[in-house]
Amino acid sequence: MSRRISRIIVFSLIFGGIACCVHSGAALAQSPDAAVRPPQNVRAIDTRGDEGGSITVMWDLSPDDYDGTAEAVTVIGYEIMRAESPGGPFASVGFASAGATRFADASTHDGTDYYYQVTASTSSGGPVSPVIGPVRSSPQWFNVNRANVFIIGIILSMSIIFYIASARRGKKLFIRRIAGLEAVQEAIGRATEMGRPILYIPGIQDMDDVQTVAGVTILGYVARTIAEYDTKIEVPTSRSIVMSTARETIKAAYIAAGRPDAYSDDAVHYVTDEQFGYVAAVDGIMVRDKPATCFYMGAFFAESLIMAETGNSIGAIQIAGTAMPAQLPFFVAACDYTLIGEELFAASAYLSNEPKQLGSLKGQDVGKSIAMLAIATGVILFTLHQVTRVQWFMDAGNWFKDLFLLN
Amino acid sequence: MWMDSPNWVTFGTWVAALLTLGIMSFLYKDNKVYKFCEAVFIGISAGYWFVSYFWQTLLPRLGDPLVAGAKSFFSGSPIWGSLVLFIPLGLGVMMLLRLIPKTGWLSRWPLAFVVGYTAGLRLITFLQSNAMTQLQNSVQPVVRYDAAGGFLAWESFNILLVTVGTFAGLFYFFFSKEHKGAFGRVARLGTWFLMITFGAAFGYTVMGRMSLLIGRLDFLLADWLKVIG
Amino acid sequence: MRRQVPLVITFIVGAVLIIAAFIPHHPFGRLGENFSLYFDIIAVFAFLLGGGNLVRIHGGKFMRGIRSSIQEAKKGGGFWPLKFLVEFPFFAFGGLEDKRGRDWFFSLITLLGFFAMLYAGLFKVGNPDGWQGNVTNPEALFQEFYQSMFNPLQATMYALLAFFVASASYRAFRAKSPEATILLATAFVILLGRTPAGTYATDWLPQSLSFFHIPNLANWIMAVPNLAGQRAIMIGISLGVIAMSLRVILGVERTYLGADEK
Amino acid sequence: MAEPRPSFLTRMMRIDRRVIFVFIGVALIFPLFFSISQRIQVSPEVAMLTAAFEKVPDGALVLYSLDYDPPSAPELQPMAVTAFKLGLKKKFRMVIIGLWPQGPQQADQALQSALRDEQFKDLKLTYGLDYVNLGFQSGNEAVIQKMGSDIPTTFPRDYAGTPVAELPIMKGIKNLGNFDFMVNISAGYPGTREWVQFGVDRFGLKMISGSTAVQTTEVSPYVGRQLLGLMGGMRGAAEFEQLSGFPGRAMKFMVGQSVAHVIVILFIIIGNVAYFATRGRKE
Repeated sequence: MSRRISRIIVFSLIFGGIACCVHSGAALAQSPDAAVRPPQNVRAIDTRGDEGGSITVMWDLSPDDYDGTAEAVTVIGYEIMRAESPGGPFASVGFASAGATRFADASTHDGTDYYYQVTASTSSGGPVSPVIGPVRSSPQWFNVNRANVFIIGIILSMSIIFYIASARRGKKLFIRRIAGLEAVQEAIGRATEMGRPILYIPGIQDMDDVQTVAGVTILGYVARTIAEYDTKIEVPTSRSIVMSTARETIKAAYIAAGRPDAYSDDAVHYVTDEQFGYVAAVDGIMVRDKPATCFYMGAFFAESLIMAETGNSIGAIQIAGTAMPAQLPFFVAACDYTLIGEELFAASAYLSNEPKQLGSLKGQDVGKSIAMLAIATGVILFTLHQVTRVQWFMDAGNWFKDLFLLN
Repeated sequence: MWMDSPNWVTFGTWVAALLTLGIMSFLYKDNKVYKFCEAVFIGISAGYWFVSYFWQTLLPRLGDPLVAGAKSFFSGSPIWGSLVLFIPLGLGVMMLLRLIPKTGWLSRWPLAFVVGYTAGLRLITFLQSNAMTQLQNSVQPVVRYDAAGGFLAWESFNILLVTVGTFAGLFYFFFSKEHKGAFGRVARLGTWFLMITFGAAFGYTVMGRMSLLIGRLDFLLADWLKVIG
Repeated sequence: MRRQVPLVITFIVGAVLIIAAFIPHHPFGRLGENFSLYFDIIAVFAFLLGGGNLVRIHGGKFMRGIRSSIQEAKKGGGFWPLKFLVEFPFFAFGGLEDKRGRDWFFSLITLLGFFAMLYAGLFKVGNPDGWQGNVTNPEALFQEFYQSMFNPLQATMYALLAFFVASASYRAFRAKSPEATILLATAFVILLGRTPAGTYATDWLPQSLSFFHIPNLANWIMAVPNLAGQRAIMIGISLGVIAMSLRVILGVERTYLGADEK
Repeated sequence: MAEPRPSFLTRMMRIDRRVIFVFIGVALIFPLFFSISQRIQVSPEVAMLTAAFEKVPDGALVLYSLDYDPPSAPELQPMAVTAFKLGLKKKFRMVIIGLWPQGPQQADQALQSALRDEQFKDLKLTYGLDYVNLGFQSGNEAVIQKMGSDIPTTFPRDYAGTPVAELPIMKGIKNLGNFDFMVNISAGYPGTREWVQFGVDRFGLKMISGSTAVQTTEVSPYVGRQLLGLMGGMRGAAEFEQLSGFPGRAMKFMVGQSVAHVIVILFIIIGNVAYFATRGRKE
């Protein structure tokens, strides 16, 4: 819908522009190369959905636009000229290559009147379009280009918030068992029996990666069990903020388990920010301390397999979880249990066993249902068009598909 | 400069080669040489990153603007833009208050900021680039005809397979439904698709990993031992 | 109070950032950028904690180690510094055994490396442009360290993957269950498809069966079933992230904030 | 305990992994001593990529973002070298940046080795006019976002410290919209995914990507609308070298890689044969 409005705006601007600029047709005569024609139908509008300071200039290609084959003199690009009065002086504000039909002049001052013309550049100068204007740039309070993101975001968020709220009110929810998380208890128990430590790796990214946040929250629940079992946990981190957060988390877990005295900051230590330096150290810890259980929860890159293979060689039980699609195969291959993508983010809610947290899992399911429904709708519309050749299905399908378009 | 002398270059190559071999010795078993390389690695890499943060983030992003702001203030025409930098400066200092037991609780403020920032930012980026883009790419007809109107059975089948596979995979991720009966069978199909994805990624990766080692071997043989051209 | 303020901060920062994504107007338009800068700055301060932790751990190990080694050397009388020097490998490296407390020399190495790098980098030692020089100038000592030590260590550690990927595939790819068989079969076809062997092995197939030419089959797997799995994973992740973020912003998930010390 | 000596197959079931290590090592070292070439079948993504390159007009303004560090260089450096060779051949005006600290350095090395090619022996390349290396900026995807609005403030100085205002090539470059084409060579985060999310999706960059083999599956869904082509790993690099007519290092390394592949395949077969042969006995 917003698209249509913008079209109307564009058209009115075009006609306005042409109407106010007919007098400058003389500019055409300046053309040094009679064979080349200027860009057509030049128009300029305030760039939509921006913070101001930008005007978008648009045009239709010169009929002599370079098409990649022609040998003759062709337009190799468009020079965008700007002035603060219709009579000039015009100065270049940018260059767009052949085939381009728009240029965002991001050097405007809001509220100033600007006039534009576009030169079709050839190797030797080029013809100039009529002057258009005035145009002003201004900032907007809502980015209409992203209205669809806003709406879809609201729908998905609301479905999650709804179930958090309804679970908080005491509605019982069923959550299936997740094998990797059921195994956490057993894995900690095993380490306790063997009298060996537990190694917990919260990924190698900083706290600005949401997977690290997931990893640290899972650590909170794992540490609670560890505190109850009175087992030793070791958390080497590759980022300082993660170190601080992990300490807070584990400390809280020990307090919650009623054993604040058993907590020591030494459980969490910083190694190095360097990915492979960190891995070198973790491998060292593994072969020397021989942990009975290794957890890998967070964002991982290539080091995933180095750690998982070393962990495997010392016979540790390994539970991994990551949302890095490229690393999942290695964890699946080398670990006993792997939380795949979404399961990583669900894990802390699952382990917490708090109704409102579990409610958000139900909300996620509803989100998936909506996603599937959306795919199905679009697929059906387009398929109907293919089968029946009724144009309406195509239009409806395209409209629907554009809902997910990022501008 | 002295560092450009051939001897120094050779020395650097030898150091690099010995460290390379030291790390590789871990493949046989843990040993003192590996431990030595590990210690070197941890030390210099931690130092390296701190130096990088210092020169490339702290000074240009915080130090310089603050100094410029202070200069403008004392020169009589203050520019207030840099004032906002007192927020991260304050949060950064709060972070350090952990070192003092009494004020340690204040360090949760920057942590709260960091986590809030991550949650807000990632919610939007993942919504856009994972959810919306994938949905958009998934919307396509499962029946295809060519320009002349002939039915494209193979293309149609492939698109149908992608659509079915995506659905089945999503079924697997359902948390609030027991994987039983018909639902369970679809979810199982979903795991098969996931397994294909993992198998494919794994198989595809082997090549890249080999090339890394080739790079190291190339260094040892060509740059260090000079036995190959 | 102590617990409420952080929750409020998280809520405000997260919520404002989400809303700001749709407001181009100043000051919201660049909020994401600015916050990311704040994060970077906080991270540098936090590094003082991390680096401090590193120095404390290894410094402590070193001090304890050298003290106990000297005590050991003093045992049984005699001129202990000489004994210390002679048995240095045993005291400092633990000899052939791996005894705790006998590996303090490695901690010393870590500390030396750390401070050498700080010294070379923070003071721009050997930088041809002096104080004004770029820290990444390849002529400076800092970059020399990087080139001759950091770089090979990093690259070799990474290269170990070539071996691990082989051992993992040997162990993991066994047809133990339907799922494992699918994993194995896919990996096998893709692996074959990446080698000339795969091309030759199926070249004899007639054109009508060109789909079963291994490279074609591999491309098909990548383009079709793999894509389906990837999409399911990516859509799932996005919902997981949205839910996780909301739980954090709304304060439903708060383990990371630690507990009250009453 | 007088256990019977385990059969050959049982022993094969649990080979010491170090045996596999030895095989892999030998397989990779051996071919380096010879120069053998092999036939490569070109994948559609690389064909698309080369075609996309060809379609860019000569003299176009092209952004090169090299987002990797030395460990990924064996795979990615040959790609960068070939991409620069094509850029030289087509007389692109090249703007180089890096989202990884070591990216710009890799770029310099790659450009130097591209210039050593016979074809460009007589080429005079002027820094600041034909190409510029703007260096590294910290901030990951935020750098891309900033470049979307204003490049000169994102990169006020080039790699060597010269203010960008003094560089003729930077005249008229305001933001990402000014580039006709973009080459991204990436080893992970930040890299192709971020460029797609923040550059292509928001500013309409026309982009191709060279990725490590691992990253390839992750970014391959973008091929089509968001990526004009993709080359993955050393094989992708070799295909690119072959298609663009600049045979180089990647094609040589491919041999060792292929042999190692065959070894991995053989071990998988051995493992399965042993598994099936011994399974009945154990139960």
